[in-house]
Amino acid sequence: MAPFVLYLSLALAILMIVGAIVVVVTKDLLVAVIASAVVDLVLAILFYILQAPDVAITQAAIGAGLTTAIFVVVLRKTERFEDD
Amino acid sequence: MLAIIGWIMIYIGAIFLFLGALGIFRFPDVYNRLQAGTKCTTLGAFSTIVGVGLVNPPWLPKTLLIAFFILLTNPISSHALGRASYKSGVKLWEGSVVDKCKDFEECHKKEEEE
Amino acid sequence: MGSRLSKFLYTAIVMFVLWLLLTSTFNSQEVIAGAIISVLVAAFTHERFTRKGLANLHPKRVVCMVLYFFYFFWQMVKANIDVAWRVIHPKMPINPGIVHVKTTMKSDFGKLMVANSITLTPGTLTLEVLGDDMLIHWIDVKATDVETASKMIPGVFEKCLKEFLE
Amino acid sequence: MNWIIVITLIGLGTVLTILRMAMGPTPADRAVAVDSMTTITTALLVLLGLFMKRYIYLDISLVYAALAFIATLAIARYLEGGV
Repeated sequence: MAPFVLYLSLALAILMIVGAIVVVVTKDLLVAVIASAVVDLVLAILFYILQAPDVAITQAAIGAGLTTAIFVVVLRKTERFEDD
Repeated sequence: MLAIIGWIMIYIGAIFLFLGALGIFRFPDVYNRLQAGTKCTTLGAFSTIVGVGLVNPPWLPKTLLIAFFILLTNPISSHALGRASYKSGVKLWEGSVVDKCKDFEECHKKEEEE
Repeated sequence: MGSRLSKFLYTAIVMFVLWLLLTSTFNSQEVIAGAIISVLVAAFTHERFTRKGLANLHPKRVVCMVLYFFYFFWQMVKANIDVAWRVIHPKMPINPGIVHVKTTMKSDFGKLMVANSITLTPGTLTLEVLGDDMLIHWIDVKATDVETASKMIPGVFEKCLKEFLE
Repeated sequence: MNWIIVITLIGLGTVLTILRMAMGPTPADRAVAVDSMTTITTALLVLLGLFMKRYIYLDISLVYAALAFIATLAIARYLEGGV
């Protein structure tokens, strides 16, 4: 069973890297917020697999729900598109 | 016996979750993707979670609670996303038959900014 | 509209059942703490939480609710098989469009239930609710005029929901 | 064997939604992908909780199911024009 969990963690890490690349590359900051929500989501699963339930619960509550909402409010007060 | 039913439900749920994700990948516009994403993932998650509860019966009350939350929150978020994407001006797929939303003022009106 | 006492009792009962589901144990200390906390919460929030009070727990209404839930679940399974078939078909036989239907429900809660049920059942998704009008995205449009579409989409649910909501 | 098939199916679903998130043409597409991915992830967490046989893991899924749709609602409100 152990190698199976190892492969699952590797796949999740690769997905996290894909999300992080989207965050860095895009010019539309709303897309960056959405992609950072995905990174938080996958990070919570990784904490969960590494057997740290308390950290995972905090990551799920703060990262998935609250951070995105705060970022969106900030985006409303400032500019949405990043200029070159 | 209960464990076998639970495993069958987990299999059905996993297949539906996969098909929902495939629908999100294949369908041509936002609204059709929303259809596949809402329906298939709701039933898939419901079936998987209740199946876990049946495999391990002491967990059944809490799994039922999680499934109930999913059943309650998923249609609301999909409705909000559909309305928001219509108001933000996402076009329908060109093969669409009819668009009655054009006749209503409220469908296009955005909220006033401060 | 129910009296204050029945509202208070209804809120306390709902909160206590929720507590039991969340802790999922019958240890006496947990149960006593749950009873105290649910009475406290009910004392502060019963005005806003419910409008009808204990009338919601009338046996006839509960039976109707359970029957509706099973009917709704069966519809949901059919909807899923339908959408899954459209997904795995290589040509994707979809025929989408937005149609306009009218609902006959009066209360806000009834409209919410109808809209949620429509969202989870065969190929339909509620986009907008404006008073009595509902705009619905349909993945396989069969009728475009208002009367036929109203009969086909929310008609069946409304018949069931009217039994116990109004 | 059961575990490998089921978790591979759900993992493939997650990969497909993340691909749609990475290449979706409009922000609405990406938001739809994230919304579905939240639901798929909740199911995956419950399943992994059964795999590791620890009751506390169900609480994480509960928090997830109750809170993660706030993010979707915030994004939808932004697209509509208000917050």
